[in-house]
Amino acid sequence: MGRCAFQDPISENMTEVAAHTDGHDHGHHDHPSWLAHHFDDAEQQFDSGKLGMWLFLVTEILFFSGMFCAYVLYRNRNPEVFEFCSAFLNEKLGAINTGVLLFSSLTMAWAVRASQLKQHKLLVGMLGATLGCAAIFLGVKSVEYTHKWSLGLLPGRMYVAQMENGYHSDVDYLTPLCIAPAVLTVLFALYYVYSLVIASKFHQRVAGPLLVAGLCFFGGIYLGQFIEGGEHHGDSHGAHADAGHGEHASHDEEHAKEAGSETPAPAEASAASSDTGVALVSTSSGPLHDVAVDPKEAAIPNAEVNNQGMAGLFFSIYYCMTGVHAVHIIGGMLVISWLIVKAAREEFHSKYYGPVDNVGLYWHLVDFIWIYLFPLLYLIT
Amino acid sequence: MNFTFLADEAAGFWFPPAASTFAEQVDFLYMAILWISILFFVPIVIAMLYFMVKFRQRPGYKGSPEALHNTPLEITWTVVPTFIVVWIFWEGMIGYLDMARMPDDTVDVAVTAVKWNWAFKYKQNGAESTVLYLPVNKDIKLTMQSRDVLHSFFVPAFRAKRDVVPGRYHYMWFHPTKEGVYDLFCTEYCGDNHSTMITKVEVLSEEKYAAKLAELVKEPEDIVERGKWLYERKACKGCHYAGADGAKGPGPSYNGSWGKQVPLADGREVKFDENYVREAILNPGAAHRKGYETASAMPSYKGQLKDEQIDALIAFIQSLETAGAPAK
Amino acid sequence: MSAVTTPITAPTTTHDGATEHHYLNHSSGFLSWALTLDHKRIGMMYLAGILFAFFLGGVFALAIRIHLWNPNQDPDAAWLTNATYNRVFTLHGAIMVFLFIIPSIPAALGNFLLPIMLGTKDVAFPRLNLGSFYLWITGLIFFAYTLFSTQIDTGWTFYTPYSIEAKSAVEAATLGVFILGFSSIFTGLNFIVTINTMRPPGMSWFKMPLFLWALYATSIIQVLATPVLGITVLLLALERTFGIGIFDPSLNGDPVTFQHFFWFYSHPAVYIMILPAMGIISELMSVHSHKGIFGYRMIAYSSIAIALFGFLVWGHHMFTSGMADVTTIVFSALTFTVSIPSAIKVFNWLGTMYQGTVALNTPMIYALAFIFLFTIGGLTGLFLGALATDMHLHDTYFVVAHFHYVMMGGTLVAFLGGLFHWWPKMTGKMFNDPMGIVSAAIVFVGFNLTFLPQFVLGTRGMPRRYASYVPEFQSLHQLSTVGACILGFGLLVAGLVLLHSLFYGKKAPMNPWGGATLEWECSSPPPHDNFSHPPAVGDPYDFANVEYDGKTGGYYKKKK
Amino acid sequence: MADTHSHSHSDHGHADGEFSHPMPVWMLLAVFFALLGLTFLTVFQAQFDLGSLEIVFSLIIASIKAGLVIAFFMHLVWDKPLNAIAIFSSLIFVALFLGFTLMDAQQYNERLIMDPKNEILENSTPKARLIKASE
Repeated sequence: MGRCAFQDPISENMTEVAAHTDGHDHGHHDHPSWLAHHFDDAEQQFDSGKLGMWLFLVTEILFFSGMFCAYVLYRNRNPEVFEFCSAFLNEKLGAINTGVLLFSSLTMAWAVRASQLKQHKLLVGMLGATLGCAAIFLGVKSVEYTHKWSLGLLPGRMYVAQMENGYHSDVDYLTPLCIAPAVLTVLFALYYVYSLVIASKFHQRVAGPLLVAGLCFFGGIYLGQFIEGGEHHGDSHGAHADAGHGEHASHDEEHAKEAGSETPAPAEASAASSDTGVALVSTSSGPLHDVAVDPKEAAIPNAEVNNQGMAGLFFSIYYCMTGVHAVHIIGGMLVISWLIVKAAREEFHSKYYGPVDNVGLYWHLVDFIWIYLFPLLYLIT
Repeated sequence: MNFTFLADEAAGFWFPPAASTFAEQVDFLYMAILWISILFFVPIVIAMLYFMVKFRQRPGYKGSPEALHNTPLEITWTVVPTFIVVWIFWEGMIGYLDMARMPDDTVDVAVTAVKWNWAFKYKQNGAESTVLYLPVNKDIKLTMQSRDVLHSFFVPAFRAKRDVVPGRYHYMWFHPTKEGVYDLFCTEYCGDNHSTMITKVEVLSEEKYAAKLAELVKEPEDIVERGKWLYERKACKGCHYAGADGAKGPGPSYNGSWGKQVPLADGREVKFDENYVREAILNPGAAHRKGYETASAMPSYKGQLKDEQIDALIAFIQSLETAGAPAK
Repeated sequence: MSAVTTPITAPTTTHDGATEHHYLNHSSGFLSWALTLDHKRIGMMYLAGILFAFFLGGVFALAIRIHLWNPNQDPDAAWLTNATYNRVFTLHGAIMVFLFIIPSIPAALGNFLLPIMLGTKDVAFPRLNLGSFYLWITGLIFFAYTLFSTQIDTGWTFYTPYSIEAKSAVEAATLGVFILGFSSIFTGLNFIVTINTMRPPGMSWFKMPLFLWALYATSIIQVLATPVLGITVLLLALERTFGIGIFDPSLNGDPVTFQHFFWFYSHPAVYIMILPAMGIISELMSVHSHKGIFGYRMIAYSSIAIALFGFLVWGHHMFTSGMADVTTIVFSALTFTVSIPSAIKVFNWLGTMYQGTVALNTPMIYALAFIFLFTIGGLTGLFLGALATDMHLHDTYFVVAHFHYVMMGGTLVAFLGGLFHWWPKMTGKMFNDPMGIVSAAIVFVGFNLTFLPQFVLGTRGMPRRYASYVPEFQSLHQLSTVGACILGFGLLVAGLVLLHSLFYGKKAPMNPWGGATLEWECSSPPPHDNFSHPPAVGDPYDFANVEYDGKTGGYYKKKK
Repeated sequence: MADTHSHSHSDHGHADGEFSHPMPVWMLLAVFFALLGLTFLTVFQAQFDLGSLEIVFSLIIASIKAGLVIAFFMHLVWDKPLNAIAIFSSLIFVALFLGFTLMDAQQYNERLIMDPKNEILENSTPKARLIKASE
């Protein structure tokens, strides 16, 4: 929503400006099309957009601060819960995602430079790279999320305690998650083919990065599964659904929905059992081994920690923080796609690059947040 | 229409009766702030009215358009109020610390707040009641807990208030100074019948208090009587009415259902019998009655009631059918 | 946009203020309003929207008062059931706070006036501005949805854990609040940027009208505090849908933390409501006294001071909630710091009248009523800021009366004063001044009759949010109900006066009151682009050359 | 508060002045590799058990990284001071928010009932913090 802040100068409507200038005397130099009529000059427009963006970032920081507050509060209250639960997060994947986001920040910063210097091709390339990194990030995140879901590591009341035998759901969560990206990728591919057919340079410049980004998502999924280990069985098949499998895919989705609605049931069951049984405190040898995520798990699931009000609360915070962050990534991808269209039209130059700069600021903030999320969630020992 | 402001003899125009040691302190500070406020307010209003008349726009008069500025005056009206509010803060803090600092030798009562009832348990002999009985001229310590949502314990006559937040204990103390019966309100909004979460505090002389506690621990012998006794003490009464008129409370009425098929929210029908009642007490969410879908959830009484007590409650509910109904 | 914007002819502006074409007739058709980027039209649409919300909230308010005519100790004989009563007071609070008071002055009057007072064509981000408006509409739709489903019965504060288990449409309401929050954020963001980057040459910070200072301070709060409300209600919605447990004690979550989250926004939000009102009063006092404002800098600084201190005092809503003793005492101390800048403002307004030429017309009468009522509201805050007395008064009718004196006696009365003050500018029509004064008098009497008894009620221990009460409180409650009906009638009169002016009002001159700020230098109503030539910026409170002109019935600025 | 508008005019003298400052490529790359290095460092230090210092270390590293991103990638060092004020004031308000809330939470920790469903106290010390007690 905040993106509107800088749509303003850009989507400036030529005819409207014309109408105004016809209508009455502005009393000073006429406005180029990229300068909104109520601004005096390019710098004022740029400064306004930029200040608006910084203020928006201020609201973003305060928005996240609520979750950081919850984090500090409950970590401070139950440090052992955070240690226990952090072992379930794959720090390798976290580190890779950190690297990917940092790289995307680099390409974004480079894109700003390219827009200032009118390096239009480079600009499209850099924006495409940023978009691709974002897609990889989401791909890896999908693997992390679905892996946890199948282990019953769900937020709060939905948390399924890691009891004796290690809960493991057979529901394939990943495939339904992949449907939308798969459909989008296919559409992008068709769009790319179309742009080749009509031999439109503009459309090729737009479709190329989009297609790459779509493929990057599945690259991220592959990467995630490769590192997460082969222990959970082949949910990657569905990942490569193409247009021909549309029906099949939607069937899968229904299936997943049913399964999803059933999940609270085991949660309740285990809640009941944890009510009655302190006896479920397990010994160090058992529970985590078959679901082992990470070698550092010396953590012992202890019934006092391993329940909805403790571990469940950690995963609530984990999902809220990373989930809201992921929503920001998706939002960022939308605006970057919009920038790619504008960049392909070669609209930017040294006096009008505010949109790239401002989206850049937003994107760096998303990176900024992750820089804190990574050690706070993944690296607790 | 009755416009008697002083319906309560012990009360003044402003305050409810002053029945604890806090009252003096609070009332003093209140009156002090009131007079300070009047001291500010009256001159402000007089000045305003005077300026309105004196400088009003009228033919033949033209005031000055120049902005005024008077540094000494501005400093005065900044600094003087500052000192005054510092004093108010200080007095308020002293009073608060007095309320927060728990005395050593106290009469202890455990308070449980549950929608929409208060239950009191006396440490002295384990007696339970829904009206709070207190000895006069003793330090009373309350250890409070809520079983569902936020409540707040408020006795205006004691000038004492404390929220009861589920998930933690809350402590408060006060020192009643006057025998009498006072209102006890819940002041934190807690759902449908928030405004009926009222009970009484009875401050008794020491002998009467001891006698009252002794009387409270005696459970009636008769099973039906015991059920009724529990019904009134275990916070059933607030939601489930038992009157013969079949009046509906927030929860299903006890009257007129025994032995009948009752519809559930999920479409099933069950027989209203021993098993159903037991289940409904221990696991209230399992079989929700039709028509009460939007009622606030009843907390489970698992661990709250002994088996025989549940039997007594069942006997009481059954008796409503056979032996006419007691008043609600 | 251009597809729907059809300029009729080039507006011709003459210097005596007679305009033939202005923003209202610049273009026509539904879409020319629905898709407009003109801050004036957006402001007018906001005005219509919030007045509708105010009407809705007002109906609920009357329902509350009528219900409380009787003690209702027999629930069967009561007019409303307890559950219905709870829904009514919740909706009254939520609608008034989120849909009316918070957007009232900034979004409606602020939107209309800010660019004109700055001498610019528009706010910095007109599209975002329109977006804010539609977010507000979306929020309204969510609230309308709750009205037509199971309503909400949590109180406008959504305190957990009751809000988690409540069986009413809390999700829709929280999402509505979330969306309204973003509407508010974007308005604030827009204003900050506009004031920072678009002031005309010559208008330094200290040449800015005080209304703009107030809006600037308000916007800072909107940008800094509202996101925390966003995350709070979002977490609450997640709490209800997924049971995440952060605020749920049955999952070891912490309800008091919810209160911290909530009041970190909602206390500063009190200043979102009152600061712009103070800005309006500063304008009204000086314009209608025809005299420069007393202590301009102190008023400007105190606006910013209030905005910043406002962030440090949220804990005073939680003195009895089991907060730690140290925190409680610190919050109490900080609370008193806010009282000083507010007191300074009252004294400065009085100082402005001194030796001026006080025109006793409708806006001024409202402004004077504001000073009376706001002073009571502010002073009763001292009772609640002091810990010992707050222990007794917390969550009683004393609090209800206190914040109605501030929110309604303060913000609403100032809003009405501002509305009457700028009505000729906004619509180009003069209203019936004597009738306006009558409306102000009725509102004043009705208001005091409604809420003064509530102070006594609260002191005597009547808890708030009670659908029934012990009979000894009845006479005071009935006084209050009578007052509420008078108040409602007064507001009705005010509305009719304004409505009447739309159809039968005289044409408004450019500067009917003799103001010196820039909005009085464009015609009434202003042309589409506000100023055909950039206006000359002078001292906004220099009334020395503002002269009355009998021919137009308005004032003009004498050229030196 | 900086008077940005008149500042910008007086600074550049002419309204259509050049205001873009492209960052050199070497600087972009240097910042990126520094960030990458710090990421490795933070993962590396997580291997060791540093006790309570661990959180301090990882937060210091994270803050250095965040600082690099803000200063260079977001080119705040070349930006108008007002923008810097905005972003730092937001951090102050976050600190305020967290500070007060946690100050409060710290104090009532020992009053918590970790198993709220339990039968109420026979009067007395809460069984707060089950875990700590069982240690």
